[in-house]
Amino acid sequence: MNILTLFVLIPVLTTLAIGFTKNMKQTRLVSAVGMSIQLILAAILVFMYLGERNAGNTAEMLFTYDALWFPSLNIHYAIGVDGISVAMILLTAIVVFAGIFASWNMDFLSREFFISLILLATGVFGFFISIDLFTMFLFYEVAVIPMYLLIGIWGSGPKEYSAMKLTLMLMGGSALLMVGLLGIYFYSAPSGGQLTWNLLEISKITIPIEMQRFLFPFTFIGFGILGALFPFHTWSPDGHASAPTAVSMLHAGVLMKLGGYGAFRVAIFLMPEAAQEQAWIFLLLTSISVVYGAFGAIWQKDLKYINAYSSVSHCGLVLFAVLMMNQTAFNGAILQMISHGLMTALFFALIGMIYGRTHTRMINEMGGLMKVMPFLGVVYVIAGLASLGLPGLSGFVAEMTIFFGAFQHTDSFHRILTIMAISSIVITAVYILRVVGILLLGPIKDDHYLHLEDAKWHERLSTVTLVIAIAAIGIAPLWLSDMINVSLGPIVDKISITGFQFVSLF
Amino acid sequence: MTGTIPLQYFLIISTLMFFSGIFGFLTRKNLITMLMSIELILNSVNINFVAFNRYLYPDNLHGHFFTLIVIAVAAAEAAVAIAIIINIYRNFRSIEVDKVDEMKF
Amino acid sequence: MTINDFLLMRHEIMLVLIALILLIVDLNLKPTQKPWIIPVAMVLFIIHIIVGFLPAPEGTLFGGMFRSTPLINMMKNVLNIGVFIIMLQSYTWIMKPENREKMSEYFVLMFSTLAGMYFMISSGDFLMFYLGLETATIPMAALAAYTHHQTKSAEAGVKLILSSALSSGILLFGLSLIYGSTGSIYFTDVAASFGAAPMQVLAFLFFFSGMAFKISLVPFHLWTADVYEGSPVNVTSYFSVISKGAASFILILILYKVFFQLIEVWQNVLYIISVLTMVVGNLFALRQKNMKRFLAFSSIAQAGFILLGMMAGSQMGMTSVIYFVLVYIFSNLGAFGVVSAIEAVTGKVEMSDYNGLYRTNPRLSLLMMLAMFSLAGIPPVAGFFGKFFLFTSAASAGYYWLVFIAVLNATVSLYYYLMVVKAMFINKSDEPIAFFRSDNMTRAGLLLSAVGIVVIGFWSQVYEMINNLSVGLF
Amino acid sequence: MTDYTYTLLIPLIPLALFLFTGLTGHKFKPVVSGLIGTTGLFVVTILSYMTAIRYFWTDHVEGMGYTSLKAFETTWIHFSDKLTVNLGVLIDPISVMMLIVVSTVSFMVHIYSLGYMKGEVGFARFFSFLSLFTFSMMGLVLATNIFQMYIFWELVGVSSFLLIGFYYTKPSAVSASKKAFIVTRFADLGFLIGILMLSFMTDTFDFQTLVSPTGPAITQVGGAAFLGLSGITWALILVFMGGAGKSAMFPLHIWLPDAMEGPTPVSALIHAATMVVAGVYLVARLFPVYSLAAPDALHVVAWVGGFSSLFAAIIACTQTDIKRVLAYSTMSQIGYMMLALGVSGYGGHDGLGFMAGNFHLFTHAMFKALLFLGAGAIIHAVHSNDMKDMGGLRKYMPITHITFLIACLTIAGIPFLSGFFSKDEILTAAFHHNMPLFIIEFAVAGLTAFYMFRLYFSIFWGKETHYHHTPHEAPATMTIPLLILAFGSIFAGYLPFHELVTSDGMPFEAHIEYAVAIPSVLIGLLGIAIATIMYRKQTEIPQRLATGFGYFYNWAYHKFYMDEVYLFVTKKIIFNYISRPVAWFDRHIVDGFMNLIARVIERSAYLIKGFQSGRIQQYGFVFVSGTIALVIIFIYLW
Repeated sequence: MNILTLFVLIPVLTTLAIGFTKNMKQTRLVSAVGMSIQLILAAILVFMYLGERNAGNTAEMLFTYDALWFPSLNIHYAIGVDGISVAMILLTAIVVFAGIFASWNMDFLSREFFISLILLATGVFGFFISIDLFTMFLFYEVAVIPMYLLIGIWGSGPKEYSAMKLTLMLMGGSALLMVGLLGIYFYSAPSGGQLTWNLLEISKITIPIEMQRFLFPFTFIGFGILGALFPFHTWSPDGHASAPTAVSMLHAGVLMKLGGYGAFRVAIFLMPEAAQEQAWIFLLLTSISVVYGAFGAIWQKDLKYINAYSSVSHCGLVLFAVLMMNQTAFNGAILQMISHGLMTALFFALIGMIYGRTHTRMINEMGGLMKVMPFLGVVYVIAGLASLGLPGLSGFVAEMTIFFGAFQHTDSFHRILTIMAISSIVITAVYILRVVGILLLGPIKDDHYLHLEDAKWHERLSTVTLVIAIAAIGIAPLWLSDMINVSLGPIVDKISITGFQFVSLF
Repeated sequence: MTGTIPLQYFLIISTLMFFSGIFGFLTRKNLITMLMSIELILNSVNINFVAFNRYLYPDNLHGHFFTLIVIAVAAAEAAVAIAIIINIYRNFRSIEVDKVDEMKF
Repeated sequence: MTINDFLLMRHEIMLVLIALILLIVDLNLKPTQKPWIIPVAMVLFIIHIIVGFLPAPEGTLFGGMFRSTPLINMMKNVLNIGVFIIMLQSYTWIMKPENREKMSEYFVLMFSTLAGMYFMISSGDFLMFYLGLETATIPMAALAAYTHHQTKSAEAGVKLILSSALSSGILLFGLSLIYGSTGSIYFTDVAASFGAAPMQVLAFLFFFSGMAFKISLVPFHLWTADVYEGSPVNVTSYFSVISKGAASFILILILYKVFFQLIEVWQNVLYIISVLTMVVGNLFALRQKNMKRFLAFSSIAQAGFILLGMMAGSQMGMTSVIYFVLVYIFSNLGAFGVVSAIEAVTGKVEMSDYNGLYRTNPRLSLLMMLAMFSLAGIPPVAGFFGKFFLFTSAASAGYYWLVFIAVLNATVSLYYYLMVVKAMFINKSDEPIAFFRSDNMTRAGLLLSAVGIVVIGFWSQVYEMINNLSVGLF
Repeated sequence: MTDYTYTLLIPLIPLALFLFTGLTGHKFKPVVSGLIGTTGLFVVTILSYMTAIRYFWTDHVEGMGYTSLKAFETTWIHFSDKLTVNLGVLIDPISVMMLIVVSTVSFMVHIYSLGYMKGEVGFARFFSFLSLFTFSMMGLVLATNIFQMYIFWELVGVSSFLLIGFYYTKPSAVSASKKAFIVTRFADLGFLIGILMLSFMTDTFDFQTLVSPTGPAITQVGGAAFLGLSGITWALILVFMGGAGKSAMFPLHIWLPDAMEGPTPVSALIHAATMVVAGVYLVARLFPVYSLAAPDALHVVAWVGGFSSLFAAIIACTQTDIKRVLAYSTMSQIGYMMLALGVSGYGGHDGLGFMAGNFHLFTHAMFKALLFLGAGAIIHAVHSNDMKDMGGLRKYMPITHITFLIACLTIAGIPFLSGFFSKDEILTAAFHHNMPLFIIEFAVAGLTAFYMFRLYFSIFWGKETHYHHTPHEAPATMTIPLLILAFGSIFAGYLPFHELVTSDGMPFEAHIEYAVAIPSVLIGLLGIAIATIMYRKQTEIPQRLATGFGYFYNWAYHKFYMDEVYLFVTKKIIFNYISRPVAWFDRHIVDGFMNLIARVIERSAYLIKGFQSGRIQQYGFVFVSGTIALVIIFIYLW
């Protein structure tokens, strides 16, 4: 039994097990157990992976397993991981684990809730392990659809509207994606021979350039919509605002990462020439969304909206780095995905916990919470510092790597955009401190906040897990970035052998 | 006597019948009349078949067979149609086609 | 006739026999014993299905008027399964007192239309094709008007019979021109001597619009919604699944076998028509409040997707179309099954009646959700695979923009499918449909379709089998 | 060369203290964590002094220059195959000097806080933050490469943020901390970009490589010229921007006065002695690069420093909040240091300014910490920051009085006190290299003496305010540090800096130039005299002067309206004119477009519903016209 298959199998089995549970207690117990196993498994996978690498295994993908599924279309169930996907899997496992505990008291239709939550996770895990474009796409949509029910049933506010909007926009994205993938498939063997969906095999050939010009935008935007690419990001604020805690955590934490990962793994990796030609368009868009999201966040009143916009900004940074197309920037992009996944999940968890106590998310209705709930307050500050890029926390490492990667382009076009992106860290500081100042510090706004109690054990567990992860990456990033770097090697080679130069405006 | 009347005449006639049948189907208000215009269409087809067969492909009889079948089927169709129309009359107390628009949009 | 001949046209013979037997049995039954018809019909039909799966030889009868190949045989098997599910699902409805005494007619009519379709599918020349077509259509009108005391049903009947008469008239005119231009009505001869002369294009277009009427493609679809709404639910599901499926089978067969010279033309025709069909079907479906009407329009939109597969003009296209129809049968029957079960018990067909259904009838709602997702093409249920392969074959012919339009339409369709899910799972209701247990027959039918929806997608052997059979075409 | 690895403990002990008291502080009695912290700092101080003595004397071979050495280094992350970030410990004259400064002051402040913060809520939190700060500052000081410096630079910033906002229920404190963080953050933006450019041009972060006269930064002055300045110059100017932010140079100084919202020990530690001089330290670190590769950047440093010192001194004369006066005087003194570096040359006696700057940094740390702690004691006694509420305190709190006086004399540059020596060196350097700046500084010397004694007199002499409860001398925990620091500020000046801390590590001869020293002393005395006249007794002169200067006085009193300018930029421009439109645009245009699509689809669905009229003949008509349309398209149009 291939270890990677377990990553899909365990969640599925968990959902089945949940189907037989009687009440909320059993349900949450079962799902907690299942996801803890998943987390342990992810940790094991990391060690196995590093072990293999240290043993000198230089294959591009490890633990590969390949089963022919639809022979006539050459569709395989092909799985395998490299450092990047291992990192993403670890991230997912952590966030899901934290999410389960964050929604510990979900008493309304709890069985259905946990089932759909874990289904979503299944899709994400499957997406990260698969190296066959078809299965990748399949898992991608599996991950997207449960969102509708999760938001629509357990959400708050204009939940039907947000859920529908989110689902339709993401499905519109997958519409673009499908065209892109089909195109890639039918040009996966330009010199005759068997067409294939397999990432690695396609990466060995070069898709005809005029085809790339046509397909790249489809693929990139298709993934970009999930990655909150300006101007296709508007599903994210509403969706996050209406979603229940755990769902926002998973969605911003891992689901949006599917976009960045796919854009990198499929769009850039398979169509580097077109990417290099068209990069400047998308660079403009992404650098806009970096600054724009940050500025948008300054004005918001609703905690979730603030965080949603900051997600737009940070995910914009991911795509921005991906488009810079050099090893450092790629590394930064991956690190940024991970760090943003962790800290935004932490944010949403905290927001959910605060909301559960104060029953409002409007920052101007709250104040001085630090005094009544010090634990949550402190953790919130830590999350804030992480997201404004404080050294010692994950955000800093990622952003710095991205900036150093982006700065390697000497033409003024890239320089200007890079400096734009860098300047976002100040704006980030502004809105983070604004929130911290209004929400946590200062005198207590409302007297009946005085008898609110601090975090419960499960809330502490869920948040502390994330905090530890964030700090671990922030303090000792070397192992992670090296793990990613090694896997980036072949990708960068594939991209750099193409003799194109960046098309720049200046 | 073949050749005295060229094929085109038949075709013109049949085409005229065909379109007048369609015209009738689209304009007449009485269900029975509409059925009759359908018959008109079918007969134009029959003329086509027979004429083609007789003039162009005298050595086989596909056209004739087809015509016979069409006539038979037309009869069956008419039977069922009229039965349904009677049923309509029972339900609507009229066989005006415009009355029959309970379900729309 | 030899056993081989029987094997060649076993479906048709069996069906005709079953119909006759049922009539005879019906004659000798007192009104109180009428329900005996059902087991008889069931048993006979099961036998029929089993026989259908016997090894299928390839050959022709009646001097090429009738032909059968493993592929065709398999199409018929697919349809058989669908019909069987429908029979199961219609149990509650048919047992209603007002339908009891004429329940045999229901089966007889259904079987005779089915026989007609089978003749149509395995027709080797246009005469047999036309015969099959009419044999399929005329009883169908009777089925539509089955509950003749209801005005809606009567209206449905008259609308169907008249417009189908018109369409077959036009189709016939096309046939006559084909005959005039080629001198033969045998598919093989026609295919051999058929070019792209204006008259032949004209003939083809007339013929095509006749067929488009059957598959209810825009703008030849207008009868669909009314007939679907007016007819009894199970008849509606029969229309929307079986007759549509059969019609698409025969259309793709004829397009590939007879009009292959015209491929340039009909690919473009299909391009236009499919875009129209998807868009208009979706736009109409958006507004519908009545479940039957809603499903009618959704099935119109689905027909638009089927065309994408046909356009490939290759083995892949053939495979994807058959596979999609199979998937579509299960998905749509799942949906119709739920609708008919609910209508038979409570008589409610409005979408608003489904509010809060999940609280009272979780199983039904889950099946409905599966069916909706499958129709919308959401993984991991079968619909996703069906749609994906259709798009794949369309893309294989280079129609990337068409695929794009299609997927966008799929997104729009997702909207209204989700509206149903929303009604059942999210909306609150003051008086939701009370909990009820339908009888075992219906439940078996629902179960079958549910299994189909879930399994067929992952079970790649199905697709591969179809694919291997479609080889025979070229 | 012997082993200095143990210096790793100097930053690590405070880190351990921070984690320990931070996580478990609330478990046991507050004072415990205070004592733990103080003892920990004691150890650190011992280590620092040991290091200094070993480095400067025991391990030092006579006649040789002081070389920099890496006591420890480890890889933190690889940015690319060329750029690697290390964390390590760098030992060289300035870092050792800073070790002394930081550990001493920090230790003093710890002791002092034991008394000052007694009974405050969050006593443990306070000490853990102090340890955090000490850790970050040590890391900054000992950084082996510029990126490590940036890392700890940020950490220092955040710990200052935490300490300023220590009274987090007080809105003014919160906003002050926010302001401090954001302004410095903005400056750090420049720093970061500077680092990016520098590392891009030189492919290294490492200080030793950067500053070595044969290093890439200096030999190949890379980077395309932009606006007439070379790339390296721009890089260094941007780096200096970061330094200016931390060191509160004009125009990035506005956070410093507000930062006085923090507890007074914090002001003494962070905003007087250690963190604020980080900018000076940064420039000193990169000094060879500045002076050899980018003299233009060095001029910028000099002028910014000079102007800030004047600007601050003028404002200081008008403030009435004693901590703010001290804050501005800090700013002015740092201006001195910057200027000293700015006018310095590289190597030998040219490097006088470099030496003087560091020297002044050292002495200033002593007496300014002393002043702040003294002010703390006074506030502790009077419960007010405003000198209007004070007067005649000398008889109530003698020790404070004496130490404060010493400090004032020191800063006024009275001979034989430490301030005299360092300031004199600076003036000499300026005198030799840049006459206009010398004149400015000369004036500032007078101003300094004036406002310091204005402060002194209006606190300890002047009118006899009667206090509702008689103020009393501070407890021993607070007075002992005062005495120690007073000792430091008297005798620190006798250290042979010109032998220890020089631009190229080589000792050189420095002697007092009377041509500079005497006038500066005189103007200092003059300033004192004026202050004595005006403030020793209650007089009308200040009032009349204020009205006499009129507008100018008001401007100075309102700090030349800098805060208002900043407020305008942030509140008005960013919030109202950028952020709000962006939010609106996002909701109404971008999102509106998405909703528009949906609405269009829905509308069209209603528009076309007429086709389904329910009438058979209309259906037939559509059917036939459809067929005909196809025929037309494919027979005639194709």
